[in-house]
Amino acid sequence: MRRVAIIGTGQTKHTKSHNDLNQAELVHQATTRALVDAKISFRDVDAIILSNMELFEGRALPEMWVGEGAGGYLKPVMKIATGGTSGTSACIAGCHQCASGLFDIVLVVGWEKHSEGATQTGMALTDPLWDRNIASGAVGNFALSISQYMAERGVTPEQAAKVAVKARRNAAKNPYAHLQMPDITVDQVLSSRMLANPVHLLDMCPQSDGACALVYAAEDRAESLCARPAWVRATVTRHDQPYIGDLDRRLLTMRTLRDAAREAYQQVGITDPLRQIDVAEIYEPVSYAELAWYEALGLCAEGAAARLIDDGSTEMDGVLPVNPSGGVLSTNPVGASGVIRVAEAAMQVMDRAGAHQVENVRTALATGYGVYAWSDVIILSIDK
Amino acid sequence: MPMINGETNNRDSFVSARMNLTFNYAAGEAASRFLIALRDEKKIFGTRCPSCSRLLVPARSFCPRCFVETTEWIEVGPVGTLVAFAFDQSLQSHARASQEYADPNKRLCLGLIRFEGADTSLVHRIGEVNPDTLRVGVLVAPVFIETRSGNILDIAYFKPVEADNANSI
Amino acid sequence: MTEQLRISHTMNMEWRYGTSWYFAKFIRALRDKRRILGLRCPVCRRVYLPPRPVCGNCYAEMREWVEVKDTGTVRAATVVHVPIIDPVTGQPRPAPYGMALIQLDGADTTLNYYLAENDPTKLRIGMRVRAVWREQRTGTLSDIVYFKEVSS
Amino acid sequence: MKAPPISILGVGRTDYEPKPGTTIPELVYRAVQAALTDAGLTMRNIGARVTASVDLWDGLTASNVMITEVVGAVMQPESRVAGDGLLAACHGAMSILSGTYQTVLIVAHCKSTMGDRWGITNWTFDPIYQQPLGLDDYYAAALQVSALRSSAPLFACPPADGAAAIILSSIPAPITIRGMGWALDEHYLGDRDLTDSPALRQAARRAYNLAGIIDPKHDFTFVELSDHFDYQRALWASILGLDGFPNLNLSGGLARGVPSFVAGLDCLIEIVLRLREKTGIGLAHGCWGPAGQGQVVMVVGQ
Repeated sequence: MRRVAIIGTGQTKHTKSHNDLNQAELVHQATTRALVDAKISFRDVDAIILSNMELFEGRALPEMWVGEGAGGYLKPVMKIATGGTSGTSACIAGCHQCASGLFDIVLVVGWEKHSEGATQTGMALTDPLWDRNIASGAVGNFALSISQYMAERGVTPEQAAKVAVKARRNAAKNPYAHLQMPDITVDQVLSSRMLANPVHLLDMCPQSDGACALVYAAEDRAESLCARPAWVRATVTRHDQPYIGDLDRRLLTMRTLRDAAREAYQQVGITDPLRQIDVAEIYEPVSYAELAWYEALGLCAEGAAARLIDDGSTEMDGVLPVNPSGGVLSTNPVGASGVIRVAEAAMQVMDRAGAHQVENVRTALATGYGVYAWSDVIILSIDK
Repeated sequence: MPMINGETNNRDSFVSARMNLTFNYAAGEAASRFLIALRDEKKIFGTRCPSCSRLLVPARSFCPRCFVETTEWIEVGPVGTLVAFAFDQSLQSHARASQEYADPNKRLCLGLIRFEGADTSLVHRIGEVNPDTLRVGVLVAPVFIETRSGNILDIAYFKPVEADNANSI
Repeated sequence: MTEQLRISHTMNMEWRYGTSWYFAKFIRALRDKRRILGLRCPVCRRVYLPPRPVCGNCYAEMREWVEVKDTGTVRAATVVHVPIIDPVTGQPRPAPYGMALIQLDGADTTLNYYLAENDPTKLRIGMRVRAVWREQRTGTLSDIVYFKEVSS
Repeated sequence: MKAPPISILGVGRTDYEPKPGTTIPELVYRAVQAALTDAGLTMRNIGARVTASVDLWDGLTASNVMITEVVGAVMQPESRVAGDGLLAACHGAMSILSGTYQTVLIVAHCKSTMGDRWGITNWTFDPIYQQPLGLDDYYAAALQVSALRSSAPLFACPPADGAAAIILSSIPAPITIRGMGWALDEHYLGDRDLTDSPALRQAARRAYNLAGIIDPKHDFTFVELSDHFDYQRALWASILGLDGFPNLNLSGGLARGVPSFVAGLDCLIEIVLRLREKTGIGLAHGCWGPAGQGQVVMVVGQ
């Protein structure tokens, strides 16, 4: 396999509503910033992968219009769509296309403009034979899984709230993050509106407008273009059965994430992820998920996740900072969210994360989550 | 009649579901400025690409070929040349299903209009035309609606004009 | 700053979703006989609700129908407090309402469905529930109003 | 290609016709089974899947969710291209070339009769300048016909429902992929030269370069083009350097009724089946979007 590295990233400001930019312009802004960061021209780009949850904006083949924003004119453009994992799937697809030997430089761009869709429009177009009769939205589905997780693990709302606090405080140092709350407290999370027991408003991710782009370069080009590229060391995907009731305790066990992480660690030679990984950008749509996924990612023993948040292990100055960017809990333009995870992980490896940079990052983990417990795991490293 | 398991049961063979959803798309600053000029001044603008020098109509914030931001705003038209057109030919089109064009005598015609100085064409509706006689190359001019809202349909359609009258529009 | 415009479009379209042999049979049993049918995997023997042609775990075709009871055990429960737009009616569903993952007796999967109870302090994992049916059934899951606790 | 060639181990498809009573998983399952049988493989031999479908046509958000089980993707890798199935085949081939997977299943599905066939395509056009006018793929084609100064009536291929699958692998087999290319044209119809297709020219240039095609009329044995509208066959053929080429669309083309997004993959299946009968080089073509805004070309040989 030809080695591939990320050599540049770019994001728009993520916000509740981008009135100033249409979808193509939003993508144009993120793309331009990524190209500047990578110190290349759009003419250098050999292929483009796009990611977007098109029904959130009611579009059919949105790449037709928005592809121009990524500099797609007469270029190979492909749109990857796998639900919530679209962004990480697009990053994996871009990496594979670059490693294939056919393209030297591949651009990946994800975007979403939730402000353009009716509330829950994407969710509305669920399976009419089954899911459409059971309207509880993403929050209700998460709450159900969480009720099982709490019952089995004894995790408290306070511990979940600490995850929400960590995310928003970290986001305050990330200029592109949507929810920046430097002074947020556990009490504030616990006293925010109850959406579905035990999930409070501040336990959940927001809906954002935003775009994120990153640039891959194949081995030789990466080394000549970038002094400290983020090499892709593992890309693993696991999908699962289609209905929420198919597997009990999905959020708890998350067998897809468990299996994908195990395989990715094996590829890279990681045996003690908590110490061998220097920073993680994980796709946590709800505070409780981050705790459950510490276990699935093998960062702690089964049932010991709460201790990691209690003792600050995953804080910015902890042994493994998780989501220095603020994560999905702070920024969630869905089609871009997975790309943001990979881009932020790359920024950490490249030492370009600015105020939310973790010191001495050699290895970074990024994950994608979507649908009913689908997972992508990507590992980046300073080492080729 | 669809068959399931050997039984004819039209009712059970499929489930119909309708979606009624409204979306609100940001026009972006360049398109907003273009549409506001239509609304407030009945003027049509293009933007010029500083790299390839093409004048893009309708106005765009960036050139899709050169990937650079456009800089110069230039008014075009209002009279342009019809370079291609299409009538709803076969009752197949989406527009035929819409209320406005449900009347078979009222056929939606769409056309590409090239303004002098522009390097691209504007696609818009063409009105007050006869399918049997309309020809490519005729001059067309915009017909604005009274209550304009900042929408591409603030121009109801373009209609053919005589070359002699074109200058006076 | 220029005035920033938004352009609105309304999507009003209809789709016809086929039911194939398996969903058609499920629909008829539900509507005409108030029976809930699942499919059993010949390899792992799990009984699936909703029915589908292939067990994804074993990649095996399923053809054996199994009747599942309208009673079951709550495996997860919540009370939803946000009035989510019901995709069937297009109207907000009055909140709060109870939801549960219910393992129907005879099924190996759980059913994500509404509960009669909407007081979070009265919901327990492991509680026994029974379906409350509508008189006029149409052959969708909505033929069940909700599940209600039964004393064991 | 420099890398080891990608071979096509098997192909399979459903019949294509309106199937109002059939679910998408059922259609996809049939196509996948046919491809596995054709290749003499089981699902255990498949390392990854690339599916192709588009949400709005399926009337479903993230519509590949419902086919996870029938494509064998439970606890397995799957990616999904929102576009034509031939594009998914290109991506599948690249994921093999990358060294990540050995054998990849490609599946495309569409039920073109499920919804408002043309109304859906109105939602492809940018919502600011073009969508409000009532444009759809039918009008875009009609404008292209007008730009071509053609007097022939516009004929759209009949809608159909179905699925198609192929299996790609680095395991050697007689029929291999020799080249591929795809490209996107500009979006605003008024920006484009509708009498030409620079995107198809670009896609073909890449595929021809990789495959070493110098004289298309001489080099190709069979060619299958996606003619979603009757006029497109001659236009695409001319751009591909195949004016008057005899073995063009021997299948009858899309006029026989092939589902959208399955079309390009079906062209590839047609080529593979013919190359099994007669050795040579074939070209499969797919296009999607207004007036063929997206174009994909694959060259395969026996």
